[in-house]
Amino acid sequence: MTIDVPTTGRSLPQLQPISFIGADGQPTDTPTEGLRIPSDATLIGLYRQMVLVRRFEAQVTHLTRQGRLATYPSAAGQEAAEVGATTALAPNDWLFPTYRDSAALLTRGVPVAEILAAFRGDWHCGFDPHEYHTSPAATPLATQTLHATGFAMSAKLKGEDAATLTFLGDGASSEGDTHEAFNFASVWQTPTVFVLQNNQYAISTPLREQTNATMLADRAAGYGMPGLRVDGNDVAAVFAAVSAALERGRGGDGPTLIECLTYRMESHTNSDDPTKYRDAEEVEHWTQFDPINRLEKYLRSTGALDDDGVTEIAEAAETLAETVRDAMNTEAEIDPRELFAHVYSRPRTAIVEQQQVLEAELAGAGFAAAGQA
Amino acid sequence: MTIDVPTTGRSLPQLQPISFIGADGQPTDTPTEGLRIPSDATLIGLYRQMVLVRRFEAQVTHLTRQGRLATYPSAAGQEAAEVGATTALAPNDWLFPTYRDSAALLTRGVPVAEILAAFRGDWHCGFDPHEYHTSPAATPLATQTLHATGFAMSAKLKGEDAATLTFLGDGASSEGDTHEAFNFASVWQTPTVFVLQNNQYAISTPLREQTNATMLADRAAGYGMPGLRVDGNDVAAVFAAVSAALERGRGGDGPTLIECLTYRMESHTNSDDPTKYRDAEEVEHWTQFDPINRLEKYLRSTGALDDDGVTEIAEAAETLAETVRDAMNTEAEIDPRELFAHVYSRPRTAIVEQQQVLEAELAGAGFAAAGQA
Amino acid sequence: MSVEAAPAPATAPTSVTMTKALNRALRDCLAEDDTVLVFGEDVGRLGGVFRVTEGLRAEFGANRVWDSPLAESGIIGTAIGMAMNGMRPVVEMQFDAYAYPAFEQIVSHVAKMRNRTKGRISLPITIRIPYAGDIGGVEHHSDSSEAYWTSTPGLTVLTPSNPADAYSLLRESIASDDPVVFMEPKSRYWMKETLSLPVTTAPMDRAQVIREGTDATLLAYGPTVRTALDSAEAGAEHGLSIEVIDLRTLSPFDDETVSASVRKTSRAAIIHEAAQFGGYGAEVAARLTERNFTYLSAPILRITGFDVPYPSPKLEEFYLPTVERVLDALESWDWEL
Amino acid sequence: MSVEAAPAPATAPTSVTMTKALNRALRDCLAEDDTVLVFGEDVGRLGGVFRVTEGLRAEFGANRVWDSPLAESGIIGTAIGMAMNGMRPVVEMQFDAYAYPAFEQIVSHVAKMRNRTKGRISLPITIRIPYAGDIGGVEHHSDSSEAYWTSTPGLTVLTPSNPADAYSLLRESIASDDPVVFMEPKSRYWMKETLSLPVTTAPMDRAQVIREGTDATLLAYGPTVRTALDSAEAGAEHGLSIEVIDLRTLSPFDDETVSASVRKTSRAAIIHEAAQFGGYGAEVAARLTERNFTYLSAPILRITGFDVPYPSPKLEEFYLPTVERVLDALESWDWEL
Ligand SMILES: Cc1ncc(C[n+]2csc(CCOP(=O)(O)OP(=O)(O)O)c2C)c(N)n1
Ligand SMILES: Cc1ncc(C[n+]2csc(CCOP(=O)(O)OP(=O)(O)O)c2C)c(N)n1
Ligand SMILES: [Mg+2]
Ligand SMILES: [Mg+2]
Repeated sequence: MTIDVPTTGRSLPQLQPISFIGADGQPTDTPTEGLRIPSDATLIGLYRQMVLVRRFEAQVTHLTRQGRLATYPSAAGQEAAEVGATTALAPNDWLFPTYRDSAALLTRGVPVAEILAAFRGDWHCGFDPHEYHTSPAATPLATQTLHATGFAMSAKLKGEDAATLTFLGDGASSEGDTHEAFNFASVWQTPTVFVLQNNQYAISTPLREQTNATMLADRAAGYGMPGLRVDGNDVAAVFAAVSAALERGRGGDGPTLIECLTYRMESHTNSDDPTKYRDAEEVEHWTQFDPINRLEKYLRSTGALDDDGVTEIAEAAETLAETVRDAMNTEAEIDPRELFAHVYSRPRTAIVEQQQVLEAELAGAGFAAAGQA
Repeated sequence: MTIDVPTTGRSLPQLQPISFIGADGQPTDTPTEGLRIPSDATLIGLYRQMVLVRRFEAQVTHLTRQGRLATYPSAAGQEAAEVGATTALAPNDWLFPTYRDSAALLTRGVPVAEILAAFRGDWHCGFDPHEYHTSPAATPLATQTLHATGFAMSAKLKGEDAATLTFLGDGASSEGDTHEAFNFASVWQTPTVFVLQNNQYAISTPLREQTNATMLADRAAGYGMPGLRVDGNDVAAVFAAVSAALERGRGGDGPTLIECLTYRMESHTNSDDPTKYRDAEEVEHWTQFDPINRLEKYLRSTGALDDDGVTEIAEAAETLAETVRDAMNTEAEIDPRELFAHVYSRPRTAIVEQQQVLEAELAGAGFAAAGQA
Repeated sequence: MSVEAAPAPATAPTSVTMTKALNRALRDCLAEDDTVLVFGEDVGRLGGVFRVTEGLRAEFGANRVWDSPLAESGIIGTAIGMAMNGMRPVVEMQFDAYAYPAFEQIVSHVAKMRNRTKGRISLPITIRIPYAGDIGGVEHHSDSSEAYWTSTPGLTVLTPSNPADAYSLLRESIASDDPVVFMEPKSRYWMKETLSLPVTTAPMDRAQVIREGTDATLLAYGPTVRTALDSAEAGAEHGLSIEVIDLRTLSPFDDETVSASVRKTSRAAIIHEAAQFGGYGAEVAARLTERNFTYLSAPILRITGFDVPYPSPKLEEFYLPTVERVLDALESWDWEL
Repeated sequence: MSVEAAPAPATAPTSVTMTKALNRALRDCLAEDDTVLVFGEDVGRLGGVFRVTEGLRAEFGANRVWDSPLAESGIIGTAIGMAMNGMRPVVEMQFDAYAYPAFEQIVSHVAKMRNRTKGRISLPITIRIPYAGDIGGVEHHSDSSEAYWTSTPGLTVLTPSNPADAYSLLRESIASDDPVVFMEPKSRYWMKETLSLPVTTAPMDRAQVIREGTDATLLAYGPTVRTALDSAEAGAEHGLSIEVIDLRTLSPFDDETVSASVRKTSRAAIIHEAAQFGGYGAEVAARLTERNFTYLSAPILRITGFDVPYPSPKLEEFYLPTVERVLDALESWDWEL
């Protein structure tokens, strides 16, 4: 039978997650598929950003409990995946984040108040996507994987030197859109990197009820796309794998799926009660794999980091926390008429009329107001 | 890292399609994954049914060109997949076919007029699904894969000794529903067999623009589900593989994906013009892999079939063709009031009123009729 | 499968939230009919993000109540297969914008299977959808999607506004041989009522006059029933006698009850959270006008959300139809008091 | 990317089908603006199952016009990403029931991205959807899905009824910075008109009075415009002077043009193929009544398909609104001729 199908890249990822720095802060001897550990300078930067991000998550979670934000999904525990992947992006690349990825937005340079506008309830997306080359964080699961694929396709068609990176969760991997994105990206050979943060839970649903596969990275083979399983708590491994994948993409070799094994240390959002579905021991168990501790140990062992460095970074984190508090204690000015301002690029008469209804209400001109007077 | 995921069944299917009887009618030496060639008695039955099916498809296509049917998608060339898979079903199993699978319906025992009712435009589904343990043929692509999965799940929950089989195409494999069905079936370990008829085209779109994978069966690994690639024009291989997969399912070992490599010899439907997207040589090329010729050669070589047998079966096929002609030359009685009869199980006042509107129109009681009188 | 006789013990009247009433309805259905299955995202261990399925997995086991993989089309599609095999699946779409991935399965199959098969296959599926806003939800968590379902022939669409109806209508949905889209108003989930369960309220195809009046009729459903009642109360202070109808069932529409009221009062308005253009209120206004034109002394008004996407929490109060907006609308009528 | 100056050469008047007009519009847009991309199922080599994209791949190459994998959510989702990057994708949903798998992408993203980002990201996507029946199509090939799109804020919904509008409106859609659901009436695809292309008809937010009259107004769009005109003709034989309006744009609704007509005639009916309950006609009837109540001498009527799933070919003629059904409806008005 002569059927014309590609026969390249047909293999399953290695079982052992790629890792440079073990949970004990020591170099591992895991095979790393030709990837190289980032320089100490890069690692210091990643360390610093992870510390900032962790402080950020803690501060926002705290403010949310105090009622300053409507809701907040923290990525505490997932700093290596968030920071490692996002830092690998070039400025021209585009990021397609989800609701879980405020840490990535922070890493991308989006100002705190603009990141949190959505969770405080000011506006759906608080920042200018064009300014940060970053899409609004998607809430409908997996939908953004297709946006990232389409964006990358157009970059390829236009000959732009840009790749796209999208985050998705283990839960989102079950959605049809994820499949369609993997397939479109691979058929079109778009420069797209799918960073699947496998944090073991989709709200309360554990991984083993989400998939029967050995690993989610095994999906890649079915699309003729390279797939990697990475220790998602080793920022060195995440950064190296994502950098290489972005490079591959920009070089015209198509998409990559990178599964980052990690763990959601906090509840799903502040309104979740994780005691219903997982026990404290499991969470405790994962503290030993902490991404920041291990990198600190490692960098101290190479001499790249010392007490002063750690202190300086911790102080920067406190400054950031203060910025967060300030930002959340300053109310945003929101004009109710903006309800109508951005729906269409051209004015619609019927919407102008509705705006007038609201303006009359606000002016207290109505029957109700008259009655109350 | 201790993460609780299954580690079974992690391999990619063998590259060479499983096949017992080669295109030349000789036994092959392809590895067959522990499957065994069906008995001559079974093969004769399969041969007979393939001949009937081919005559059926030819007759219906002919009648469609004459305008007796609104549209018709023929599975000519795919008889081995249609017949091999369907024959493997036990009476208690359920079949979930698509628009392309009239041959399967015929094999399942659905009367000709009831199969063709949908294409003649009499009613959406012409047969009683419960009577034939066969779902209405699905037109929205891939949706039926989920129905087959859910049905199998309930059979499992009820402790029924039944499996489900669903057909899908290479095109349909790109839909999100296919992914969700593979995943649900494997997580729930339902007795479901997915028979993917890879006939190289989705209307005009060739396989290489549908997937970048080496083969569609490679998808299975990503779900922790066994996947097989079968010579879809070798009915012995299809029957053996599907029988084993159904057995596996009924035994509690979950779903299987079976990719049948085959070719759509006819146009997509009668309104399609395949010269726009494939050349005559390609079609010609595939005639050498014909499923019926090779089996006839093989059975003659084993002595199981002779001229008399072939003639008898050819005559049965002519009788079937006559049945088809008779059925399509008899107009079905359709009462326009049935428009309203089956939408809900309980009457709705507003629909009763609408029925009265139609009845008045039919009685010629309206203004228009008055005007014409 | 047999139906087990496990009659639900009646409870003494207690204060019951809507979530609790829904939970009890599911429990009683699971106990009485072993073809009832409950599955969806996080409905098992967690008991659902709104706790509507709390405790059910523990009581009935993971073969009756379980967490599915995260895929809404998968949930509805597999429910279809189960229903074809004689089961009565009750599935949850976690928030109503998250029913959209299942749109094709709902519209092309759930709604059409019975008609397609000449009544040979019914699909007794209940699709529970928490909907509407006023809970400070972030984007996609406050949609009112009822118009998509009500404009699809083949679906029955219910929405309770109070705990008693929540219990009774959910039980009726699950017992129904036809598929039901059961829309639960999120902002009323924590509403309490003193009730003894089980309770049977009016049947599911009937609207209910919940306040009598003579000057005008306010029509509402789900989250806006409270708004309508408050508006009637406020209207009374202006000397207006306002009738309030809780529609309860959006499809079919109870023409009889509503038309009778409108003929009596000669004025009506429909209140809903969804945007106005093409919203459910359009059908209500159009059919009431068709059927009662000569009785009307004013057009049927629609007091609704604006024709914009549902806003973020800080702007909700300006978007949602308020008592004020209702009163302003009443004022627009040319009263001859 | 730059806009190439490749002005479309005007042709001498010839007989043009709607498919040809659409094809030419796509061609001219592709030639003039290299950010325009055309992709979808079978739109490349085959030129689409209705031949609307015929020849485009050959002329512009597979980097501008190509066949995508078979997945509608994938098509819309990737079009969103391309539009975010400055492109103007024109995608085809092969039949309208096959837009449903893309429902979430259309409703939750295409419609909302601009508002979500305070206008910073516009999505100039044109979603072409062949729709409606009367072509003897098997199940799912004859749906009229316009109500789903018109009840979604953020979308613009157009539907031409003739070749000239097909050309002009499609060009406007592609040029529009807002996403457009462009609904092509299948049964009119082969309708011919003598035209010289390019042609510019009325702008896309205007309805058009296509026959003047004084006794009543018939509103129609897409496939039912022909029915409305034929009914007006038949009405004339009964001594009725009937005005006919082709709505062209379903969202936004051209209140000005239509209300003016209704105020003049005092009676109106809307004709569409979709089921009545919750159909687009409900919005039309509701808003015309709100705005013109005192001018109406009869309720706005809806002459539509029945509230059942679209039937198979042999029953189409009983389901679809016919001239007869329109005339019966006219008769129901209490004429004082
Ligand atoms: C289409 C859709 N369905 C359901 C939801 C509700 N929901 C929000 S987060 C979530 C779990 C997601 O899990 P995962 O993808 O693993 O990401 P994580 O939250 O763990 O980062 C669910 C079900 C949603 N946002 N979108
Ligand atoms: C959801 C959906 N999208 C589009 C179509 C239109 N359509 C009908 S058949 C077909 C091609 C299907 O190809 P494949 O799955 O390979 O099956 P085959 O026709 O080759 O048997 C398409 C696009 C459809 N029926 N359903
Ligand atoms: Mg997760
Ligand atoms: Mg095919």
